[in-house]
Amino acid sequence: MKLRKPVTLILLITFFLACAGREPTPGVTDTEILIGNIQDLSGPMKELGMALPHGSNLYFNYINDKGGVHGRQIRMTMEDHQYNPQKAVAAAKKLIEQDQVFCLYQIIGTSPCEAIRPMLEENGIPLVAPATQSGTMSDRSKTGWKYIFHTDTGYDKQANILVDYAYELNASAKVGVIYQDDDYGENVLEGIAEAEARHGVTIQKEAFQRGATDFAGQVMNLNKGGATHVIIGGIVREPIIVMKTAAAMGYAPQFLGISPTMDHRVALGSGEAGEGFIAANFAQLYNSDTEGAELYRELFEKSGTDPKVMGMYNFYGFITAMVLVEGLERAGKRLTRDGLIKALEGVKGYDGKGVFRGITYGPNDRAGTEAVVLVENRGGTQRIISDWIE
Amino acid sequence: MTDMLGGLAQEVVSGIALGCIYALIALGFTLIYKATEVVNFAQGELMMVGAYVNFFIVTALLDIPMLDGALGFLLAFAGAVAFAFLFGTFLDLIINRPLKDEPVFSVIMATISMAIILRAVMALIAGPMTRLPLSPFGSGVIKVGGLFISVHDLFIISSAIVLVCGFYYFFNRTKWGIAMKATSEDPMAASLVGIPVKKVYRNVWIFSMVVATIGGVLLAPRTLLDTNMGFLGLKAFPAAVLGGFGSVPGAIVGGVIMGVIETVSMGTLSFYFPWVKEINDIVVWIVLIAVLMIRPAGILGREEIERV
Amino acid sequence: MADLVIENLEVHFSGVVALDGVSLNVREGEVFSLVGPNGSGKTTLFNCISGFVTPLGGTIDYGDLDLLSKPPHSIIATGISRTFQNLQNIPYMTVLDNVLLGNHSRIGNRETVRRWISRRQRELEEERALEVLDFIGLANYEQKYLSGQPYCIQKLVEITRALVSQPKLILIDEPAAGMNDQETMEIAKIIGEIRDYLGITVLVVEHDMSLVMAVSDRVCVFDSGNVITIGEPAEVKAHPEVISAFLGESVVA
Amino acid sequence: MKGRYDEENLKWIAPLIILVIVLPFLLRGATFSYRYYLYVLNIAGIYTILTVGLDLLSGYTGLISLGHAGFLAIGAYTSAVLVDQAGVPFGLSLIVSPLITGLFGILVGFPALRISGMYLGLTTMGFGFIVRRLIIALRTWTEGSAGLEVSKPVLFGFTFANDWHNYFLIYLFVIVVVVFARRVMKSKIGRALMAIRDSEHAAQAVGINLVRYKLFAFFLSAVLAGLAGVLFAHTMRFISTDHFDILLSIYFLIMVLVGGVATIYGAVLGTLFIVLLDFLAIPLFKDWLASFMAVQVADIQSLIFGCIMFLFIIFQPMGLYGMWLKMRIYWKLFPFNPKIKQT
Repeated sequence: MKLRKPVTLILLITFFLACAGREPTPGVTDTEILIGNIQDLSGPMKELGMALPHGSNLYFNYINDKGGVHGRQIRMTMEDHQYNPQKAVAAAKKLIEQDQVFCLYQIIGTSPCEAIRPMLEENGIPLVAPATQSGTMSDRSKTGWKYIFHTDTGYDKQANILVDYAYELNASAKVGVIYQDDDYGENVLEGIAEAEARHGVTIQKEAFQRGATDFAGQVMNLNKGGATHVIIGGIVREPIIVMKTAAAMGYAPQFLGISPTMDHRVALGSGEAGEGFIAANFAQLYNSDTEGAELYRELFEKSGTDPKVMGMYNFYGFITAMVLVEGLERAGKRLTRDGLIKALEGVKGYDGKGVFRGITYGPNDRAGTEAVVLVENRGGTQRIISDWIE
Repeated sequence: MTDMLGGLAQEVVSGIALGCIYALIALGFTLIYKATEVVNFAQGELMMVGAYVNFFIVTALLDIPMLDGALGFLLAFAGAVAFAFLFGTFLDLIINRPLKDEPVFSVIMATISMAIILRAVMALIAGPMTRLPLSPFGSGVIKVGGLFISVHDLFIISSAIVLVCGFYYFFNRTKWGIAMKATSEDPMAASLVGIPVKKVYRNVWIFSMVVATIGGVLLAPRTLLDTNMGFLGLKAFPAAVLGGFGSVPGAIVGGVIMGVIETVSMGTLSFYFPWVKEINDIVVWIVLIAVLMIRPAGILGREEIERV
Repeated sequence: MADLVIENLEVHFSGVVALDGVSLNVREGEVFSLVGPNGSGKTTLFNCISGFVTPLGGTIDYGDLDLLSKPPHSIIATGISRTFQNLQNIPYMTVLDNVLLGNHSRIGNRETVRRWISRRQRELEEERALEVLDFIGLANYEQKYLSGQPYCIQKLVEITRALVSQPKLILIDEPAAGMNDQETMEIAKIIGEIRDYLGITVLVVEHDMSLVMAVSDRVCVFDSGNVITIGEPAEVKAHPEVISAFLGESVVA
Repeated sequence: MKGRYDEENLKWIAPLIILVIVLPFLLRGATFSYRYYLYVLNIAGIYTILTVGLDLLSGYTGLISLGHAGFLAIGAYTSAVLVDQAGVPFGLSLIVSPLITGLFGILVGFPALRISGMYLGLTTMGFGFIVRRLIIALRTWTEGSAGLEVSKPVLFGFTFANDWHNYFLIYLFVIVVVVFARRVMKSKIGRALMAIRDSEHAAQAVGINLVRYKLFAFFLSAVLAGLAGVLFAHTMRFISTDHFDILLSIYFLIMVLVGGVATIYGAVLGTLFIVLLDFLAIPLFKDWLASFMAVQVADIQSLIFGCIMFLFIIFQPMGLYGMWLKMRIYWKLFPFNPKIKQT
């Protein structure tokens, strides 16, 4: 109660300052908040480029129908970067300069996000929930770290947890990893190296190129190396082909996957070969009985979209939208970019209607959640088989 | 030691299967290059189009009770090939005809833009989702003396061999094939001796589209179907060059060499020599450059000698 | 004493004998013609002189210089330039640029840089080229792109390009091929002028006997890589072996 | 000597340079999002430096390169490592890094002495992949595929802090490179390179040393690509292997062709055309399209790009510069003889 006076005073001062010709916050009007999203809409990851924003829009529309955030409707405008960092920067400039968005949201891919770091700092514009699980997103030694609010558990942490889990399953396990030879894989390897040091073992590592369609050599090697547990750092196609190739060679280790392999189409596409595949995920499943997932399914059905779109990636777009909306709610009626940053820093243990373990930010903390659950494929469907693991 | 040899043998088998995929695409490159000296950068995309057309027909036929099995697949395949005929004609009409007097370079650029267009159009029609086509040959695996090979791969290998032999026979024994060869040597002289050069060009585009469709249909279950599948064309390109651009047997020789090198260097080589891991995705390129330094026109290619 | 002396030149192409111990010498200041049927080795001899073909045996000396020890691009520095049987022009350059190309060996690095800086230097260079173009009679063509020009113009441009480097010996390969009588006579006139006004030795390969007879000081007759006879035009015309071999009655008196 | 076309074109250079200088001010006056346009122009400028070099190699000399993104990457990474890790000043790196890239150019040039045409295109494409692999392997300096943050350019104590500053830095080099390249290509060297392209025999007969000139073409082309790379690294301020994709090399060749092969202005026009089309026109057009079409606009975006390219090549195979030349002749003769004169 004691605080009320200074707060009113500050509010009054800011009000007068605002009247004295202060520019309004870009992208914010009395009725609308404009946010910018850059997706890969026609490049190698365009599959995600459609699913993620669709999911986000489900939630934004839901909020808008309820009257919006502090009376403002959320509108999302999109650009395409084709997984090219340079196009990402151009698109970000366009969003900031031309479209005058309030904040950036959900930009996909590690290198595109890394490439726009200098811009974030220059413009003081926050980027909420970049759609990459790379641990480097919350690295505080990098330019513009202050403006990036990462929601997901890093690939490095996931890899670390998966190695632990493998040893938990079988103390004499021999772990191997097959990873994508790019920034994603690099981050996975960081986690692996950490786990190696902790367990005092060497883990067999096999790389493949982004876009590869044949993994015979790598799978052969894992077989020869006698790996009993194989961690797959791929997206959708890679785990399917890896598991099928292994099955064709009569090699049957326990496959474990980093969260991007968590799509239900991996379960569908790999068929028998993918039976028993366990993947990590940083959130509850879209078909779980949490409040958030129920809301998602309800909204999805109402939207009348092709049911094939429903799935983990679509749901991922949905849940990160919840985080952004939470931040906007907290930032209050008078919305500024700094205000959003402050508000997000105040988020502690936000569980997104039971979907997350708890998203926590602080003045020096941008990591979001750090826990995963494990999901298993059985008979073409996925179910959660563990509690939250940190 | 036996372990290593066993592994190597398995990798060679897998490599041959992979190489035959490259060979199927390389064959498409070769056919067009042979007659028109154009490198068709859209070859991978043609394959993608063929695979999608086949997939669409299969999906449509799934609803008809009689046609949801092998018969349906055959029908869909026939449909895709029929489409390939039309589409090949169409490509010849819009790429080859208007540019027939322009430098080859322009035609190559036209094929690059055609690749962009085909990818975009297919994405508009099919959407961005990866499709999961099922192999018409099931997921069976044959085991011969410790070596595994899937039935599907066997079909890929045999169709590559059949196609290459067929085209080899065609170019060397049949009237039309020889006419095509003559056209590639000297279109002017060919038209003077009564070879309908325009028709030859059109047929070449049709053939290459048909080969691409066959390749695409066989490939889709193995690599899954999305509109970026065409980038595999960029990997088959070195295979075609290694064998000798414009040489039909060269396509399969180059393809298989590429496939085996790739698999073995990713496999056994990386396993026993860890430093190979650092370079295993460029081993094929190093081999290719080395071969070209010794034989500038590829293994089975002919060097052209210019008269002064 | 810059005579071109060729001795015992022998060239084989994968078993086929192209030149079989050819010896001849070209004296300074004369027009020397090589005649003979297709495939008799005339162009091969040219290619040996200009370094494109390395012979199996024999020597080619120009003055004191051993030409065989030189790579093709150094030949021009010895004062020998050439034209080609099949046109070897740069179609997407103007006539003037094609001619300036012939100047290549005469411009050192320092002069190249000087020409980048000074417009006057460039103009001087162009004026010289224009003079030669004028000499050949192509002054009106300097700005035209070579592609699409008639064959005879292209042939003349090639000769101009060979001349502009101010050679002492010029090798002209079939200048009159594919030309009508009037154009052939034009070329004959030009060849004569090259010798008379520029003082350049000319070695020419030609099928057209009217041209050969009109301009040559001496004629050498080739057949299947062998020299049948060398002599003045009238002598050669009367040589029985030559007549029986291939000249026959087609000789235009 | 009146009427020599290169002297005639001099008339255009001064107004063009003035336009280049004035343009950012005009943009700032005209639109509040000028920095976005400047950024796109900066990319176009950097690419122009490279495509001019590519034109020297592939257009003039006829040695097709599908690996120029590799040279761009070498220039960029060399400079980033030199400046940020070895403490070399940016000004020095502007000279040293392109030269180092030039040495790589000579290295790649050696196969070109034997290999030609598409075979060479493929060899250079292989080079592009090898460079990518090299960057990842040297992760001690390059941070592998994670990408590298690069410092801002500092020249004579002045820091080029934003797109506005960078614009002038980049376009200074663009002007120098274009003027220099035009001069070189109109001299003995340019003629020699074109002679090599069209007839190696004629080239040798007039005294051109094929080995030296082919390697020189590769060297010069790589130096320009390296220069572009240095500017790229320090003005984009983040480089990763994703920037230097194989597709980028193909795009560079497209730029050269669209502009018109073997004309320096063509390379400039082609690059501007493609970059502006790709980065500016289509995104803006897409917004307009999206306002009344509820479709997946991204695919339409690349569809439009592909179609424009395709139609352009079909209807204007001589390239933009050829089109410009035709137009100029047309306007010159306009009142008297509207029929285009054949040259």
